[in-house]
Amino acid sequence: MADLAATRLSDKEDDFRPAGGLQLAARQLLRNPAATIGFAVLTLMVLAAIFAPLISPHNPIQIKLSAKLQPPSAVYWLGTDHFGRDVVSRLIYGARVSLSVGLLVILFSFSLGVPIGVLSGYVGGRLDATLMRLVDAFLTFPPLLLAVAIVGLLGPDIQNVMIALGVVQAPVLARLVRASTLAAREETYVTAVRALGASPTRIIVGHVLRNVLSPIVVQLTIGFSAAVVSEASLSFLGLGTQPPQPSWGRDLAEARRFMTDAPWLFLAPTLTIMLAVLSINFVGDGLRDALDPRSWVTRRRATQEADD
Amino acid sequence: MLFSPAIAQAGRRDLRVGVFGGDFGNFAPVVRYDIQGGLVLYNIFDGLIRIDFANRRVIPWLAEAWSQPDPLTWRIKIREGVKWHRGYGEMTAEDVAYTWRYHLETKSFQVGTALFPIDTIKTDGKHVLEVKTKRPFGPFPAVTMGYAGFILSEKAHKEIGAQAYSQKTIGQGPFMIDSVRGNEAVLVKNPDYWRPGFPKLDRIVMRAIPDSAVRLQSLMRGELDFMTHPDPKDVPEAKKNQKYTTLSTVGWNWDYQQFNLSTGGNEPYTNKLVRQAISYAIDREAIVNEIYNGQATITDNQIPEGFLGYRQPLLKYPKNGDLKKAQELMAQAGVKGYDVEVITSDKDWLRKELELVAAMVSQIGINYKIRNQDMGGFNNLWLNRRYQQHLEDITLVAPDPDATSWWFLHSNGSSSAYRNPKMDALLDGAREQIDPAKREPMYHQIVDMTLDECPLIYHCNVNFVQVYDKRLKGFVQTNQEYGQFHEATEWAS
Amino acid sequence: MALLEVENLRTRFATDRGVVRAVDGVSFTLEQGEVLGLVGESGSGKSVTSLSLMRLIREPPGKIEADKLVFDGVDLLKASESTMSSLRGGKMAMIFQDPMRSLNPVLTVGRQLTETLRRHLRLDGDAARRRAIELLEMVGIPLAEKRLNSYPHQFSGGMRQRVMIAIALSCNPRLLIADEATTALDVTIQAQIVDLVKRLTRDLGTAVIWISHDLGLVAGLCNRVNVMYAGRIAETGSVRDVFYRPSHGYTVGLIGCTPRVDRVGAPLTLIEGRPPDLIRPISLCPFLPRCAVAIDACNKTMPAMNTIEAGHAARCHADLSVFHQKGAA
Amino acid sequence: MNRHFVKRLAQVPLVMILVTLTIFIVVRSTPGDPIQIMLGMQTSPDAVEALRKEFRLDQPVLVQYIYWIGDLLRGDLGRSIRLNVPVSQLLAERFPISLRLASAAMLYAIALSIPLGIFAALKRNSFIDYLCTGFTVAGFSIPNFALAMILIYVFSIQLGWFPITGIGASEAEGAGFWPQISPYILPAVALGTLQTAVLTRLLRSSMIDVLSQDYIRTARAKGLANTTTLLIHALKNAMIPFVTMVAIQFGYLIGIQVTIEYVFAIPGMGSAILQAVVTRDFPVIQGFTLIIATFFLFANIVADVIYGLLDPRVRY
Amino acid sequence: MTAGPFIEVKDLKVHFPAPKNLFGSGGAIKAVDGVSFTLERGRTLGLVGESGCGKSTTGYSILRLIEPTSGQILIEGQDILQLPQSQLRPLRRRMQIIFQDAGASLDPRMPVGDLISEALEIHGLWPGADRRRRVRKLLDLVGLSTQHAERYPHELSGGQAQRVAICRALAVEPQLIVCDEPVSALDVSVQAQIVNLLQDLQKELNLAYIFISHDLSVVRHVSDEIAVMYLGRIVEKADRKRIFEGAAHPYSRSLLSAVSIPDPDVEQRRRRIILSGDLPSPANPPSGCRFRTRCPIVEEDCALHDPPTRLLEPTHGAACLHIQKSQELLKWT
Repeated sequence: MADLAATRLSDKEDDFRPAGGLQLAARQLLRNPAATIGFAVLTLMVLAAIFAPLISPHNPIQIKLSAKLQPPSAVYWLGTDHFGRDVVSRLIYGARVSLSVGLLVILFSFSLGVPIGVLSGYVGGRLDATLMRLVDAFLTFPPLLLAVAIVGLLGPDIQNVMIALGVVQAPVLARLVRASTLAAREETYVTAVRALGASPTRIIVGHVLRNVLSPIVVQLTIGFSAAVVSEASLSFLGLGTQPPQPSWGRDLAEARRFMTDAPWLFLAPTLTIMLAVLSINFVGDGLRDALDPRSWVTRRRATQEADD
Repeated sequence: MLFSPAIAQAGRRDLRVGVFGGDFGNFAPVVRYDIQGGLVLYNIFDGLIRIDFANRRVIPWLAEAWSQPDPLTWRIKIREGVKWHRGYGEMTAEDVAYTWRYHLETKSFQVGTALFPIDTIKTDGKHVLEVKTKRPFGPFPAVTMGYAGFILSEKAHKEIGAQAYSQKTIGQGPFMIDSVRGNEAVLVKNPDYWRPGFPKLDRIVMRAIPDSAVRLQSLMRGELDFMTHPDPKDVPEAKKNQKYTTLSTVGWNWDYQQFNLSTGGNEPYTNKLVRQAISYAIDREAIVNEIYNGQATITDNQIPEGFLGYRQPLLKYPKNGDLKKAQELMAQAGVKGYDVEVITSDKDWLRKELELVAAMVSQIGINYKIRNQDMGGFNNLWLNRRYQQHLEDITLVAPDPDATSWWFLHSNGSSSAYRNPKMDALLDGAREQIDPAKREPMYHQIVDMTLDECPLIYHCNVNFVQVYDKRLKGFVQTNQEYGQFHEATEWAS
Repeated sequence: MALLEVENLRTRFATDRGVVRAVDGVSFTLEQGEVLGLVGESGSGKSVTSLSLMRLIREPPGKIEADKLVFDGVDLLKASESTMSSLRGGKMAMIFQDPMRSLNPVLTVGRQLTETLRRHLRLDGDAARRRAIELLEMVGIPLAEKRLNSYPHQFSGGMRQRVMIAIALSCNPRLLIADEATTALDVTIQAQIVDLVKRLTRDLGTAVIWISHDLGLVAGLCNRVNVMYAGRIAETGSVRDVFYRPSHGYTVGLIGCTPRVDRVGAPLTLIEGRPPDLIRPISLCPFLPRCAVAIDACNKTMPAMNTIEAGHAARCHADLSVFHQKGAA
Repeated sequence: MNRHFVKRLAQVPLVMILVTLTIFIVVRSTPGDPIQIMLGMQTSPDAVEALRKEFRLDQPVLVQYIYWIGDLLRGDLGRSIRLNVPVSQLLAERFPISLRLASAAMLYAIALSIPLGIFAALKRNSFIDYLCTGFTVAGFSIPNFALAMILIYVFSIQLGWFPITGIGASEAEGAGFWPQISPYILPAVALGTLQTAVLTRLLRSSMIDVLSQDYIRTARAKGLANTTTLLIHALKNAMIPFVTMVAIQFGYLIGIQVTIEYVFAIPGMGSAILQAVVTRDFPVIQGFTLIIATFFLFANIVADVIYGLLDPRVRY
Repeated sequence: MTAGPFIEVKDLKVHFPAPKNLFGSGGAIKAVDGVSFTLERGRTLGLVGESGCGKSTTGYSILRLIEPTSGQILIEGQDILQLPQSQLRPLRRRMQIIFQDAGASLDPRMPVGDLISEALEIHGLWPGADRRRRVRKLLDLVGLSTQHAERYPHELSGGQAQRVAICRALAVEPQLIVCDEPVSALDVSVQAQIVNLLQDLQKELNLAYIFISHDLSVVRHVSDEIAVMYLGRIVEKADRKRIFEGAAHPYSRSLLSAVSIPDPDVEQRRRRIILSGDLPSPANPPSGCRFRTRCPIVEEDCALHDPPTRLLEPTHGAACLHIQKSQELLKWT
């Protein structure tokens, strides 16, 4: 008969508060090189956007016709535009627009898409059917044209651009969250918690939402990059951000005329947008793996065998 | 290569024209048309009068002659032997009466601009028309016969129906509409055109290409023979290119700022000293060089060269502005600096001009908050006078100073945001004065008052530029954006 | 000459946590028509051994070495990929554990049968179809002709395993490897399949390597048994040697903790702890930390494979005759 | 399978009503009156009034919606306020062009993503894998009009291989194969690059998943030659999600051509809607957006049908 | 022993609506079609049968994790089927469940310590500081140490994961635990450890178990009384000694004959009863006796009426018309 009061219980009363899930996810994320680089680039861009006044070499709005269309030089690292404004400074300030467009689109589609997705996924039945038909209706709407229509009709200032892009991304997220919630609801651990007598809210918030996070994060990164690129397209069509606020999209749109005579003007915003989208995608991929608990390693891993 | 220009030159009788914009709107002259529509209209219709651009005179065309038995009556002799396209018979005075009555009944866009003075229209036989005006109207030939100069064929209009007429338009000009699809309009030679020997070409294909750089590149690659509105920065390079002719003529248009003075509010710019200060702060030459790369001419008033009442481009404000004077005026007005919202439409060269102007006026403390609207949004705010200031450009068709002032300065002018009884009296008086010698000083007074009051500040007249294959001969350029007549264009043998 | 000779087979996998020695020196021979049982718990290396024989291990990250690996006169180590692929499904065949996932869901059963026949026996068209129908009837699938065009998801678990067997035996293989072939099936269906395999392999004279964690199954089916632990053979012998005269601590433990439906009430003797991590090198008997019958020698040296009696050997220092039963139960 | 298909079809009318409602609300909640905008500067108030009545703009919004739906059911999409031309005629001119461009772009995407996806999956986590995925992600991140500009500069101006404009030109009608096809190539590449990224990533992950399946191991255990195993067994499974995604992406393609149409002067659906939005030409906005939404909806349903056809588990 | 059984199940039925295909009504899948039994505290009832026989569904529906169609579930006399969810939740403390795939029954994103304290939190047990001490006690009870508390489910072996699941169940101090194939996915050695742990816990905490498995050897080892199920019905129920020697129902005997015995001589000399064919579809079970389509001793009358349970002894019943013939003919030892 196995002796019940086995003496293997270690005496030291150490606190067994383990590293939280997010800490482990972060540790895992940093192990993925592409994601780390992406993360670094993004933080750099965010810092540049926040501290733009401090770090930008020149005033981005100041028109200096004498310095018009100068190639990259010591003074102007990436040259100047058709009004003699420094390209680097405009990219730094431009980050404010493009990144905030991306960020607000994420917030907007998250706050709209996730509740609808979770609700219709978990509750199901008629509510699910009606919500999904509404989502279908918006999903069938051609994304860029919906954005063009909203911006064109409500006026081209920033928040309208964001509303437009947010509205376009929300149904995609809602669809995805609903699918993940449906899958999560069938998981054994949800049945187990129900058996323990947990209330539906505890189940949704405590278990379903946390395990639905990973697909949401990936879709948000895709949404972010789509927003940055869409802002550029809208500016190209003349519906984007308002002068004098520099934005990557508008600078790219205005630089296309000089593609042959001042290529740096065209390449700088293009490469910046690509860099931003690439890094957000690598971070997204990295997060998808990092948020998967199977990749978490608590610090005690090495000693695992010892105490068996 | 797709359309290589190497097709045998001598015999070529077709022309491929690249225009800006997205598509070709409607071609019925009784329904408002945009610029691309106008380019087609001016080649499928002959007007009652035509403008002799060389010495800025109105010359009789389908209206062979006209007389004014008394200040209120005009008798117009319609040219005989002019046939409508596609066998719709000969053009008669009845057609002109029908057209103008149609305009008046449907209250079309031309009523406000050209037909407002008309009281009664009567035909006197097949080819004479007698029009009575409510009040004497001097610029009748230029404005009424100019703006509303395109006449419908009554028979065709009734048979085809007003709607279909927009696309299957029947004119009597050198070319006929063959087909309109997507961004392309195809015109073919009108076999029974009343002027023998014209047109020299059998077929014109017009294609709307929105991006100016792409339009020029298409020309250079041989996909087009003729293109308009190149990007100003590419014009010097085009001029140097041996294979192409580049024409750049001063256009009857201008870029201008307008203040909304109709609200009766007390914004700082309601003080005319502030407006004058702004005009002094503007470096018009910088605008011409930076925005139009030299393809424009400076001006500070509304009467272009060759118009009745024209004196010289810069009457009061120096070409590079006068910052000191501007700062003095601001001090005089007791205005240190203020914010104002300035709207403009979606033309990207105008948006850049506004950014430049905003930089200039910031030197006297005025902060222009720019709002770029799309065309629909802009018109909505502009026509309903829901704006503080705006920057826009305007193109004019009739070579008469009335058309350049009345609408903008008269208290019930459709685009005016200015109320000044003295100005109204001057404008109406000049309009009704028949004798050009007496009208000229009246317009000098109007211009001087505009320069002083500054309800509008004029920047420049933008040139119309066309680039086309050097082997094309006979194309006559005009100061009008629509005025691209191709009846004389032909491939040199 | 034995059908299959395996000497010191070692299969390792490079993982980010280190090199996993899944099979760490396995030697055995298999005669024609013999049924060999490979018994052991998960991680014992029994499946990896069979996959190594068929060279179905992806190299890298896997790596197969051996002093001798000869099947029917062919040196499997040096054989080219084309030779191996003509062997697989031809002279050597294999059936796997999960019938639900071992058949391609988008190809008809007939197609998956005839493609094997075409590959190895150059049968095609009608000849292949007819043979396929015969095979399905052989494994006891009713209305074989009609079922030829059905898809795997239209068959029950048992039926699908029968199809797998038909495919495996289609080219009359010299060796059939069954890797936990009935674990996923219900008991009554399992009995049917075991009975079928026993009958067919006896009729065709096919040698069988039956891999399973179920001692009862091996007891009923095999003539010889290799008990595997931590990638090595702990004990080998005839099925009666191993069951009635277990001579390795692990074998004793295993038999002790397996419940028997015909004996009730006797408490199960426990084996504490968990199988070892195959990454760290082992200097002593891998079962030592969990062994209830260890003696001093076990803490000193690595036990060699010593023979208990002809054909029966165990890699254990202890004398476990106390557990030996007198003759049959 | 048919039960599932019928259920999907049954949803269509409901979704369509919601779509028309959304379009209508978005369009009609606009500042700016199309008539006034169209008539422009020299309009007299009663001229505006006359035209408003003709286009029923003077009536309450709901009534206008019901009229629109009524006309819709009779197949009358209304008339463009600006062009004075029936919307259906505009559609007849522009939809085929957008469709051809979408198909060209999708062909390019498929032709590129199949080899890339399979190759990246086979050589997983190797240098080639990173190369393929890197290329596709780059395609994903560059705004398509910037790519278009670069393509024009390199392939039309410098190398002169392809024309810049020319889609929809009547000249090209009877001028043989190349003049008809060549104007589609650069726009298709510019438009299709995003789809290539999406499809390559999808095919790579579904190939990796299929290659790890037990039935692939069984195929190899049956001694099938590597190529046949790979192609027949693996691809047939991996293609199911791929083909479904192709259908869905094709639905999207129509809606995102605006910028490409602008650069290459293509008289497609996108530029017509943009033009209509800018001039508040409601009938055109409503008509075109409805058609694009319907096209997208049916692309989704076709995707379901294809899924059913390819995967026997759904069919039987 | 309290008076009367802890749980009494009367004529429990669980029917799922079959997917209606286009052409006809689908009828209902009768997963559980009239199951009755009683169970006292401290005793174990074994539910054994092949996949599709409804044993797991029975287990789930007793805890109303799947809502039964009809029948009664009396917990100390109170029928919990009538209770609304809100009133049922506090009652859930008294009946718990552990699953076959223990790893999947633990939220992957929560460390073991939290998983256990969550159970206490739900019912407000051991609030404040002594909750951590209680968790440590529970971990010890199932043979785990505080080091395990910090690990995430994917870092646990199968055996360890099942121990955590048991620990979580014990946290709410249940009286009954439904064990749904608790050891089927484990290796034999680990299986034995868990089986012993369950038996020790039963003795110490006077727990009632409903032990569900397809493995007759394990069920017989663990259970006091065994019920053999086939296609949603209990075909035979007896104590574990009787079920072996005196199995009456032909299906029970076939099942026993199919189970392998780890003893070469015994196993090789045994006579097998090999059932033909596959399990019929639960959507429309065969008329009369459900087993008749696969029964080796089927007679005409088997198709006519559904055999009632005949009691051979007070605690041994079997639902077959020809028990005599079954016991004589179907030899399996």
